Amino acid sequence: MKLFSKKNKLRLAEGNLLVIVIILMVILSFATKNFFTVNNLRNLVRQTSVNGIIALGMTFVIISGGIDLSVGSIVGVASIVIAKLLVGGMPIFPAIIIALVVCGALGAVNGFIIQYGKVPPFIATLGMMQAARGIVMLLSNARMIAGLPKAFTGFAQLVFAGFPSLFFVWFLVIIVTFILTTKTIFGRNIFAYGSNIEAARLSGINTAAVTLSVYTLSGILSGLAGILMTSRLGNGIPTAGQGYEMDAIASAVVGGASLSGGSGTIIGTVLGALLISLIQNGGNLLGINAFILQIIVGVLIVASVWYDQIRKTTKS
Amino acid sequence: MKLFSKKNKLRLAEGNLLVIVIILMVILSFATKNFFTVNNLRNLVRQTSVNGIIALGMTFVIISGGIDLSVGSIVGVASIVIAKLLVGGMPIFPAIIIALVVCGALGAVNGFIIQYGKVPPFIATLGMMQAARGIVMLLSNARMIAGLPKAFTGFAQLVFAGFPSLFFVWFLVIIVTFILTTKTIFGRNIFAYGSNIEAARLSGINTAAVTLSVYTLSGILSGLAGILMTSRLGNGIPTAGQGYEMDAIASAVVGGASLSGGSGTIIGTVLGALLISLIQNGGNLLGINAFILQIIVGVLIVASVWYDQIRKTTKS
Amino acid sequence: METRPFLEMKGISKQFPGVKALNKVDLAVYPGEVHALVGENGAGKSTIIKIIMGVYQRDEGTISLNGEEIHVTNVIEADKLGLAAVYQDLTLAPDLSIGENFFMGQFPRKKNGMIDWNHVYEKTADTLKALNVDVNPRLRITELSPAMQEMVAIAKTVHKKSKLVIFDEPTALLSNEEVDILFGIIKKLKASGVSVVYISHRLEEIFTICDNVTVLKDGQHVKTLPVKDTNESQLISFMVGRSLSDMYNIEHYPKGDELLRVEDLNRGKILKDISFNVRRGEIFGLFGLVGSGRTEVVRAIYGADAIDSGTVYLNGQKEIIKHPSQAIALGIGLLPEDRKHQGLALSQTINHNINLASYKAISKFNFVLGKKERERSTESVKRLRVKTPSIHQLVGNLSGGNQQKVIIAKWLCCESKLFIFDEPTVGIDVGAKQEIYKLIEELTREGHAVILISSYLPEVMGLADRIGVLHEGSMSHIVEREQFSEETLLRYASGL
Amino acid sequence: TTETAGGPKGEKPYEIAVIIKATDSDFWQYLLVGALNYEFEHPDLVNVTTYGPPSESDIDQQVAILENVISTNPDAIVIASTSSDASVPALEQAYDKGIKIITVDNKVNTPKVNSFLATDNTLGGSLGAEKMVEYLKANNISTAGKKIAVVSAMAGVQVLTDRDNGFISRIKQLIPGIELIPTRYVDNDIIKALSTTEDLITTYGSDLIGIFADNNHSADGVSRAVAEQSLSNKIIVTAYDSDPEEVAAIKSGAIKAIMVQDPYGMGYKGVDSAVQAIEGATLPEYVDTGVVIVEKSNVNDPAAQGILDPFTMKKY
Ligand SMILES: Nc1ncnc2c1ncn2[C@@H]1O[C@H](COP(=O)(O)OP(=O)(O)OP(=O)(O)O)[C@@H](O)[C@H]1O
Ligand SMILES: Nc1ncnc2c1ncn2[C@@H]1O[C@H](COP(=O)(O)OP(=O)(O)OP(=O)(O)O)[C@@H](O)[C@H]1O
Ligand SMILES: [Mg+2]
Ligand SMILES: [Mg+2]
Repeated sequence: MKLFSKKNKLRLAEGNLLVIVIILMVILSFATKNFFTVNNLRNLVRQTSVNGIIALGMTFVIISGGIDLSVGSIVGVASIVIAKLLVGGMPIFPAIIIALVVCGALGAVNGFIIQYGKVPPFIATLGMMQAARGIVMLLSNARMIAGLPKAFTGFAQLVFAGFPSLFFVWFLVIIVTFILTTKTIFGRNIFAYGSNIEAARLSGINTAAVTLSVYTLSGILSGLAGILMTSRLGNGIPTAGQGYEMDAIASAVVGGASLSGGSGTIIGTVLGALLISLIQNGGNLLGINAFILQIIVGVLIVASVWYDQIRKTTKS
Repeated sequence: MKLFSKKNKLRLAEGNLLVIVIILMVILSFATKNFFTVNNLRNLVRQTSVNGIIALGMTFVIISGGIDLSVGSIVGVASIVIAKLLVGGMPIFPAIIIALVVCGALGAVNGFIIQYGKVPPFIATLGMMQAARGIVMLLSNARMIAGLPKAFTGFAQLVFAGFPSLFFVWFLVIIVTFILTTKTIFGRNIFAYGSNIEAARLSGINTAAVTLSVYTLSGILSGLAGILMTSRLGNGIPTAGQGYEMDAIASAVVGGASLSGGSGTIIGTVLGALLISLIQNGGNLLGINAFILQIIVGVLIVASVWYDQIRKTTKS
Repeated sequence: METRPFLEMKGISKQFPGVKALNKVDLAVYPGEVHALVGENGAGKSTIIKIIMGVYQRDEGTISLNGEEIHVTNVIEADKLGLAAVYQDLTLAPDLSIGENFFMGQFPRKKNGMIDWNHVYEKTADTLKALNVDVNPRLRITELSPAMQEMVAIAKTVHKKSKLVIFDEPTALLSNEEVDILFGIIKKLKASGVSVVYISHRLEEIFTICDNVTVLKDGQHVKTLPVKDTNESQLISFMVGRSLSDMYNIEHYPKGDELLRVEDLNRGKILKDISFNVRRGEIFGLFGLVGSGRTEVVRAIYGADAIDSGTVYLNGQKEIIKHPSQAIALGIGLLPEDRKHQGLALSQTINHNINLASYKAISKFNFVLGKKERERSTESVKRLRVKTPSIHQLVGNLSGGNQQKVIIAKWLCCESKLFIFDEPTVGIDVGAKQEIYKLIEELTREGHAVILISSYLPEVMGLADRIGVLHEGSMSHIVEREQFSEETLLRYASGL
Repeated sequence: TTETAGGPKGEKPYEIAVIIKATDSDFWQYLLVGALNYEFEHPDLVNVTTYGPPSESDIDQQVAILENVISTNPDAIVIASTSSDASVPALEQAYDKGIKIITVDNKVNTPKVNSFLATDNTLGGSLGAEKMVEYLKANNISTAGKKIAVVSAMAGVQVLTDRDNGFISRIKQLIPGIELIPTRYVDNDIIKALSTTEDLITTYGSDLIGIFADNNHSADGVSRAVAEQSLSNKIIVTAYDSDPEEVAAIKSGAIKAIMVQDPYGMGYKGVDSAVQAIEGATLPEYVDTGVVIVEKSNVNDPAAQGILDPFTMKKY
């Protein structure tokens, strides 16, 4: 099967990360008595899912050669919008839809500015990050919104078949995005676009549609993360999501996505998000000083990418 | 004078921004009674200088095609290191030197990781951002350091010939960086490197030296900004500089630097930094609601880049 | 000719991961000699150059200059030894001015240590003028046409007064006029005793300016012999390992109905009232000097650029094409002139690139049928004989000729009826060239139409049924095959 | 020489600027409610304008705002200064210009202040410790060999440090053998507070008997983790501040006691003091606005409502 060698190589790249994640897990299982317990693994999954979902949206943006700094603020928008709607008495399902539509629209605005204003993604989404946070504060008066219905806040607490509900949502998003990236024309087009936008255009790909859709998707997934977070915290939180853009970007890049576009995988991003949570969770379990832990997080992010680079060059 | 057409075009690009800045100043002069006062202009300059200096270091990094997310944390390092040294009784001058050397060394570490680890600048400096902040917190025990000598804290309050002392430092940095970028081989090598690293290498430019030096320079200038800020705020502040990377990047990009490398100017960055301060300053003078102001900042950053793009395309 | 070579390489080998790029290669270049280096794509020509210049380090073998063994580890050392090269991939910094590119890495300084800009621009202007290149040295590289960029790269290298100058496929992007300028330069170098290494896939150039020729095949030295003792077909058989019949000898099939008609196409000052038609089974050539607007014509038809006015008919039906996707739906395929920047997603696989423009046909509800996708790629790779270990290889890792084939495969998959080839054989070896010509022949046999743009006169003349000649954006003449002659075409192209 | 201000000095309504530490939290919004209520009640007497940086770590931004506000020549400034030293030069300048200065919440190191209204944060922290001990006893939780944790919203913020230190030193006095787990910091992010607390519970299990959270966001995360695992009576939580989620937690028992300051009072009395100062009254140097302890027993008292949620008192 010589024809498939390239595919195997791709799997190897994610394999590197998987190896790192597994090694870390094994170390933690021996170093702490509580790491490898159902309860902690459940926590780990729950702690990862919010960033995990945002990072998947970010992966699309990064594959397309862009970046989205506004995801954190959009998490805040979702939190306040859904809380306002629910407190205002709207049923849960339409409220979720409206919140997702609002977040998707903000993402679409990013895409619009990038596509038609030719504003670099970094700047367009930096502006949105500021503006959306301002809107959140204005909407909420910078105050928490309490009084959400139990039916809504209860969701995040549910456990099905031993897995927390948040995990199922994340898992669903993983499946959907995996299919999108690997099995659909849309996914193929994003890779082509990120690799060479001019070649994509000349091959008949509607590049404006790609730009708009990746940022919209990122907005919607950030919105979804914000809704889940709101369910989990039981309140609409105006500061929700601050700084999340960095974790999401780090997850995707540690997972093998390249900021110059054209590469990145869903599984890689999932592993990247897991790695980052794992360091935090492990650090807490080991009782490491918070500041030293912060240093370790920084060093490990760099180290894992460095290691991956070494593997890449010695392999090829 | 056909020979000079290119030069004039460059000046035009900065001219756009200058026009925006001037229009905004005129509007503010009419809209508020206090904008055009010696005192306020003095404040404006003082408020811009810290970000202004960091943004100049960032400009070198961006011209080289990189990005430096660690500048904010390095500001924090400078603040804590100099405060510790001064409180420990060291004379001012050597303390400044040591703080700058430490910050330059952190920048050099960024450069080293990027050059030899082939780690993308975004990730390398994101790691440094985390790690350096952790170091700051560890060094300071997350506490402000008070008791700095008056001779040191007094500096930022000084006014020479009507201008605040911070302005002179900033101005000096502007002059030096302007000369570096336009008149020296070092500066032009950075442009070549950022525009086409392979071409630079084949032309005999020592690319490793360029990588190391731009990040070191960025570290040193962030350190300088941190020292000035410490003098101004009268304390060593562990949280100093949080989020400054975004302002610095925005200043450079609004000023015409391209994140893909190879372009950017000192004057542009200075104007970019001024624009951002101006919006903030004007908003305060007008007594605009903080959240609305935040929205305006976001919108104006995007708008100014968009406008510049329109001018560019209609010009050529 | 002196007896001692200026540069002598013995037993040079170089291994890249998975590829033995060079295997015990010998090369000797004498002072005042123009030495040609030929071989198929991937034969190792550029690798030799980079080893001489210290970009790569050899695994084994010796290199000596004037009999003295040298170990060059970087470009600066090579420069000091008097070695200079124009590399195959343009190695200019696009955001910088011509002058800066000229002096990159070795700026002249004033007494105070600052760059002497006046010197930079005056010296650059002088050099350019001396080489007959008419351009303002303060322009940025991005503002120049590819041909002008190549001339700048050449001028940049030549003005250094080196003892050995290497040209790696300098003429790929040039038209006749500039080629003449280049040959003038080379002759001057030769006259002043400089050694020249000259690499090209256009074999007749070898016979125009070179003294000796070395043939490489699969990283191995095949033969070195004086140019006067050999001929094109012999060289080809050394390179390819078999002899090729007459390159341009393709079958011309009977023409069918009119497929495309263009009327009064206008776009600013670039296109003026362009009208022509193309019939099924026809090869319509577009010829003109660099910048005459050939590329613009086909991009306008293809919907890649907006036009001011003009009408396009396909099968007699009036069509308004505003986006490439519409052109594709109508059965038009474009192989752009700049394959790296416009034709291929280099960081993606062959499989992805081949199917890029035609996913609709192999999908259900927008889901790609992976098996069909792979089948199609595998089939195309076989049909076009793309040299690759796997359809999952990244296109960026292929040699130029094979990259070109991938783009052609892309349009074959679209079941295009009109194929537009803009400079299809740039940088491609003779073997691959002939394969592409055969392919064009095959397309016309199946009743497809082809528009062929080439700066390379023998190619258009050899293949086209008719040639539309462009001069400064207007198509002054359309010449029938019977009337083809170099002289007429060049005259029309110059607007005479 | 004291300049005479350009504004309508001494004419009603008085221009009063209120500067808070951060716009992103309920606490500071409460202060604004107090100040704006005063304006609403005395429309002919005062004209209140409010300002604040986005986050409490933006010290220099607050100084910039202060400088800009001084440029507008108000009659008085009411400021909650983030740093005790950073604002000194500007405040002294304003004072010399004849602008009345009322500081609230945080003491500023200069005598040129008309009055200072605040709570003692160290004291508040120690009250948190006392309450914790009280509830440990009430729930029959043995303290021998057990552990107590502090979850802090942010490293490097002075008032939080004061609260934590107040808590830590008092709890060590009250339970001599107690082991304090190294303080955890959560970036003022509720979800991080939640994850961190989950990890603390996983690590220390039944050894963990108490958690002190030093602001509302950290408290929200801590109480949610404790409630999710039904450990309300095994882990005693005391905390600072009030927001709807904290109040709900008090009612459910997930938090036993909260130390509530009187931000509303600081705002209302702050403006009132400013008016008195403008009109020439001599004010006390220090006014303690006090800490109210709210527990299940008094959470429903009508008197507590205004303190718990000053927005219920909002009049404008
Ligand atoms: N940096 C590299 N890493 C791996 N393989 C390489 C590298 N550079 C060249 N090769 C391989 O070495 C072989 C020789 O390449 P080279 O570029 O010297 O060919 P060439 O004769 O110049 O071909 P062309 O006519 O297409 O320019 C090819 O198989 C190529 O794929
Ligand atoms: N990127 C560009 N910037 C500015 N002008 C351009 C650019 N590309 C083409 N032009 C101009 O447009 C006109 C037509 O160019 P076009 O590329 O169509 O010519 P061509 O005949 O295809 O020549 P070439 O051999 O360069 O492909 C010329 O005047 C050329 O200078
Ligand atoms: Mg080559
Ligand atoms: Mg062309």
